[in-house]
Amino acid sequence: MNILSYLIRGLATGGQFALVAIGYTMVYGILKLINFAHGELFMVSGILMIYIVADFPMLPIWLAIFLMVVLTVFIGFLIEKFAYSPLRSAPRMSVMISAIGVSYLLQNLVSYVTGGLSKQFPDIPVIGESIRIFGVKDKLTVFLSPVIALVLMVILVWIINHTKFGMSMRAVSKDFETSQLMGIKINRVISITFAIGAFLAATGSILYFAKNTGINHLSGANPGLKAFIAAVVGGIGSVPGAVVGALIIGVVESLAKAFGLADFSDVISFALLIIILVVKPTGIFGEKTTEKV
Amino acid sequence: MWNQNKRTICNLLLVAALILTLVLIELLAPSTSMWFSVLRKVCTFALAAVSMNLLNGFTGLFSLGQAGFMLLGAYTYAILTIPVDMRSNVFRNYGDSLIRFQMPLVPALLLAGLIAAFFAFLIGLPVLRLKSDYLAIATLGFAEIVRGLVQLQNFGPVTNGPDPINMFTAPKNILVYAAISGISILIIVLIINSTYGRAFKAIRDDEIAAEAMGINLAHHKRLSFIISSFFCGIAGAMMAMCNTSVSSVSFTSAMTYQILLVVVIGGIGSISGSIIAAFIFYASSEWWLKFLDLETYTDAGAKIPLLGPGFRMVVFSILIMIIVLFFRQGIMGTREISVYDGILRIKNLFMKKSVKGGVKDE
Amino acid sequence: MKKLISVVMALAMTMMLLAGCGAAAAGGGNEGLTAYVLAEKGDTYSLGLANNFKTAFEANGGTVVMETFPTNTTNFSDYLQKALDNRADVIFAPNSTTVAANLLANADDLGIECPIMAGDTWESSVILDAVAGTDLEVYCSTFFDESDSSSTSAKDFVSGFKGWLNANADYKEMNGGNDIVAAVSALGFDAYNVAMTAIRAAAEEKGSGLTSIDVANALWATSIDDAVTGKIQFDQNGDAIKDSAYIKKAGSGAFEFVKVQTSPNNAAQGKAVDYGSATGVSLDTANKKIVIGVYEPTSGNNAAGGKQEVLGIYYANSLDDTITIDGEDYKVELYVSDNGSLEENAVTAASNIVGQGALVSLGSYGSGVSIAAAQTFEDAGIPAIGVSCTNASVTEGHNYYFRTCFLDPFQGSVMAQFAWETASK
Amino acid sequence: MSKNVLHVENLTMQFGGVVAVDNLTMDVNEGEIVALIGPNGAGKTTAFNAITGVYEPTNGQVSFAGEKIIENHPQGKMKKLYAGANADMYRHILVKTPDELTKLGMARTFQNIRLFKSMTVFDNVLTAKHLRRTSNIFTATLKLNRKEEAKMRRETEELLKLVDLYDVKDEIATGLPYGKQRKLEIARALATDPKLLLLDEPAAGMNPQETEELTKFIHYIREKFNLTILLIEHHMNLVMDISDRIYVIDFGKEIAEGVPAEIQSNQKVIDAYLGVSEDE
Repeated sequence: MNILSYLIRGLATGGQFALVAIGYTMVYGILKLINFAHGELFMVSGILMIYIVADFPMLPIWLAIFLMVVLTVFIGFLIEKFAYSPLRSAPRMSVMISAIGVSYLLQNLVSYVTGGLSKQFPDIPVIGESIRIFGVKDKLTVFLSPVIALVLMVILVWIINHTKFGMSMRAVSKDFETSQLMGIKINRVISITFAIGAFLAATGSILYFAKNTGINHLSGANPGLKAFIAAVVGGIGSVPGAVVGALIIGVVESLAKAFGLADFSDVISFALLIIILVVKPTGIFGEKTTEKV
Repeated sequence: MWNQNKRTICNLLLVAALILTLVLIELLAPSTSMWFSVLRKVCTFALAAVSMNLLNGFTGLFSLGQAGFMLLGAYTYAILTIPVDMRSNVFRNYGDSLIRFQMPLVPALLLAGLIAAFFAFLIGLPVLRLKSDYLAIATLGFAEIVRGLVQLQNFGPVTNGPDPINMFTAPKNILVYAAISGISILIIVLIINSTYGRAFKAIRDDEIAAEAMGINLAHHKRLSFIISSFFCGIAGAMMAMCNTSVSSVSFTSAMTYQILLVVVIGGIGSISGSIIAAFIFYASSEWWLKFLDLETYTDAGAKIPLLGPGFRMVVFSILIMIIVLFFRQGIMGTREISVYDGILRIKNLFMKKSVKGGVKDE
Repeated sequence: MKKLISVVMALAMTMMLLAGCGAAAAGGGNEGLTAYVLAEKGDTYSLGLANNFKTAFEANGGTVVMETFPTNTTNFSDYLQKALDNRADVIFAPNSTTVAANLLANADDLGIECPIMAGDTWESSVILDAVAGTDLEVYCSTFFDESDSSSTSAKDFVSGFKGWLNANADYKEMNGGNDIVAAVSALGFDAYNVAMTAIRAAAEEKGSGLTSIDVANALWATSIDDAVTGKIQFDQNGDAIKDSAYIKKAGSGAFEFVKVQTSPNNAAQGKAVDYGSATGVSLDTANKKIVIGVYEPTSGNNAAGGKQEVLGIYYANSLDDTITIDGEDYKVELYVSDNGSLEENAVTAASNIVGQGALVSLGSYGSGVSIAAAQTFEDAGIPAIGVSCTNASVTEGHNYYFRTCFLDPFQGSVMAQFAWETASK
Repeated sequence: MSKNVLHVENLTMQFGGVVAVDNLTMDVNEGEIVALIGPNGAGKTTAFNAITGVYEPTNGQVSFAGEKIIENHPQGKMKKLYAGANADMYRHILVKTPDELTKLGMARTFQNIRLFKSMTVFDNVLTAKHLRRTSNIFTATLKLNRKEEAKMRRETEELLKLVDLYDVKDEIATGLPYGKQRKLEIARALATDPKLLLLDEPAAGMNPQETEELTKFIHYIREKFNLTILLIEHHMNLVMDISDRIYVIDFGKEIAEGVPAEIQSNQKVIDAYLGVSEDE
């Protein structure tokens, strides 16, 4: 058995999920909202890419990618504006329900537009090339994904810890009202957070769909769920946590399949989730909070 | 006190009117009418929504495990009520069924609820310590695990593996569904109005204060979770009945979200709201809006734009978003339907003499 | 943190242990051919066909490694790696086209060289798109071959259907944007004609007093020799008596016919069952119309196949939409009810057809939804003609369900036989 | 000397490296009104929460009416970090949850009012009667506990009449004016039949007139219900008026104890409060 190939592919899946997981974790960190629509955004960005390339065949691929990323960020921004920001003062459950509604809407919309057919993601140069490393043959994206995820994580952590914007982000996540009093434009901070999340989802979708090229309206459900589990396992609210969690989930799932537990692969990640929640509810990197009485 | 009695009488009249309507539909509607399948589904999901409401709306525990408990109930019921001579046929891929007897409907229903409640008891111990979102995730995970396990071929002789189960007892009469659902909902209402119901609401309103008032959080949360799961299991059994076949693939998180949306549309914390919403939700999505899925041509032969497969769900999800965003309270908020108050309001509105008898307030 | 580490350790240990068992099990019997079978968890069609294939392949003396994946899986590399690890000579993956789109892309990445085979669902433009530009060797079994020149009805159908598709942009779009004739379209076409024949036969006998029960009775006696997909006659289960499957290979832009794989089927035409006192649906003499229900997934996972089936039915309806009963013309109208590829929608979707007063229902693509709707049609006394639902449970025990295609046990053994032959070369 | 109701011994509460309550020892005897005062951030509320089971204290012991209710000693990471005294004095770990303490007869109110916000005034109080129930979920659902339910309702009505809230009994609790909400919170605590009532800043946010009324009210309920009362308060007037004894803490440590007159003249207390402006 070639354990290495499972390990590499597990890390790759983990890396791709990590980019989605960061989106979950950042939105949760700032709004305490599980953005159920994030997986769907991931899927929509893949679908967008297909339509852009199909409808504007004269566009060079890098421009198509750029256009897709911009559109995805814009959609992420719109979702926040229309579905979440009106509910800023509403109970958390309402916002979560709104998120479920958005994901329902996106899925149905894509299903209507594509007619429920699986569409093929266009060939992406470079990362779509097939290579062989350590005897493992696969697309370059597989080997690159974990690296890209780690690099983006480092950049993001730096932004959060060392820039003015990062500081206001941390402030908003700690206390809405106080940061507003301190002159932070919280709506802007939240919008930018969503934009970053959408950007990462778009990046992740290129890496992911360059390999798993068939996309239909349900393609976001599984990566979304897994990325979300990853975010919780890593400690929701923590960016490095999301990445570590995603890598763990990716590797565990791959190894499970390697060891003949394929029939249980869906059960395993959820079991891991529940074990983590019970043992350490705030995840590996999560902070413990005490309620003020 | 007198007002209270009047209210009760009015509400009883409303229930009687509802029952009468159902009886009339059952007797008079042509057998091919959509009323039957829609009302069966409405009864089922009204109970599912009310049981979710007990947990989410009245106890403030955000659980998303409904699909899992419904699956347990549906499978328990279906497996237990297949006639003995049909068993080898249904379980043909796995030799034969391990269970060699058939249960009557009512005990099977109760057992469906009990199995779901038992699992709720088991996972309630660790999971209910978790706070809001984490609880939601953990229960969601539980539901997925249950589905993942039931689908395994290894359990074939018991669960029929991934293959659907059919041939079990599935009554057609909508009054049966109304009775099961009605009695269950009545019990839930009685619980909510009892001293335990007040304790649940206290936990929802303020956990810390509730604990300081001597309410044992762990005990009461678990109680609510178990009760809710019990009725969820029964709703699952009803779903098996109205679908005449059970397949584990139906019990996805999408189903939980659907139930949640019903609760939200009806109003979180309103029993009558959940029931009305279940009716509107399923009647429109499966019946009234069905025409949106059909490619329709005008008499002149021109195609009406947009209509086509999948369009119904788009319209439907937009409607849901509108409700979630602009009518956050849902249809009923936390209020309950009261015919008496309705009459009073109408009276005040027109300042005329009250109209006697069946004014419906919906 | 310590607890966490111990949990992870425990998990790892369990896996190691299980891996040990797995490796030991895989070690034995590497003599003959090995097939890797991959089915979707919880999918009746996929698992049923996979199991049938497994049984037949093992009966030949081969080794089968079978695994399942959860619904909505999009990355199949790890599963395919398993096939490589086991040195599979053939991969059998009877899944939906949605799965295939990714599975084939992943197979190409891993450099899979052995043939990949599947059942009837894979005869779709989705597969052609996925195979385009790769070296993959992909086969599927199907009900019909458009280049089959031996039968005139098939030839007429193919040219007629292509012309019809090309004349209508909407329909072409529904077909996946091309004019490839899918086998399910041909089956849909046949199913419609079977229904029409049965209604005419019932009308002959009962005149305007005919009910859907009479149609059901007539179906048992129906025999069409020159149907597009070959002779159609129902056996005692209500299944069309089929003895051959067409094997095709996905080439560039089209499916290439490989061979006809036959397996004797000695079933005799069934006798009408006793429908007792069921009343069924009567003919709509007031509006002078006959409704035929079309119970198909036009959305959801199986939408692609569902729509192609609907197209075949539409086309048949465009050629023949009037039945004369007692000297009066009745217009045949189709009522399409979308089951969304979901079992839980089956009953209401079928009830919608019942509510429209249909005399007979066609469909569905997908076995799970067909099984789930069987009881509803039975209760209403409406015969249903399954078009391409191949799972045995669809007709078994359901006296109102018929079907025009072959069954999974047949298809599974045919494919196992073909796989054996191909891999032995 | 009258019977001891609450005995707090060497109570220490440490968060990370911060010692919020440091080796606090205090006694409350039957029938007394005892106040716990101190400047802002002195650790009063933390002590309160440790006594009522909301927080697990790091070290120390608490007994209620002679029964030990809380005992703890530093464990795990805290073993190294612990900065308080008497680390080796206690061996057992016993932390009763707030609901168990309420059952024993300790009831409390909160600094920031915590009423059941969706419930009426009547239901707020009625809910507090839940803990003395004898019914179980089945008898309660099937209304077999009718007698008990009637009794609970009757007692609630009586209590509401006593505290002068009967006329607003059907209003939503959070719709009441502030002073009445305070009163309702106390009434709700009384509904649990406590021996010891713990009031966390009952006069916070009240004007002098309301404070005076509150003083009367506390006296009144003490007589009426035979209560022992422990309270935290900022309002010096109220504290001096009402208390039999006062404990003063600063930076978590007890700095003085005595009758109001002694405290008023205690130099340490004056120092502790000096420099702390009135409006803070």
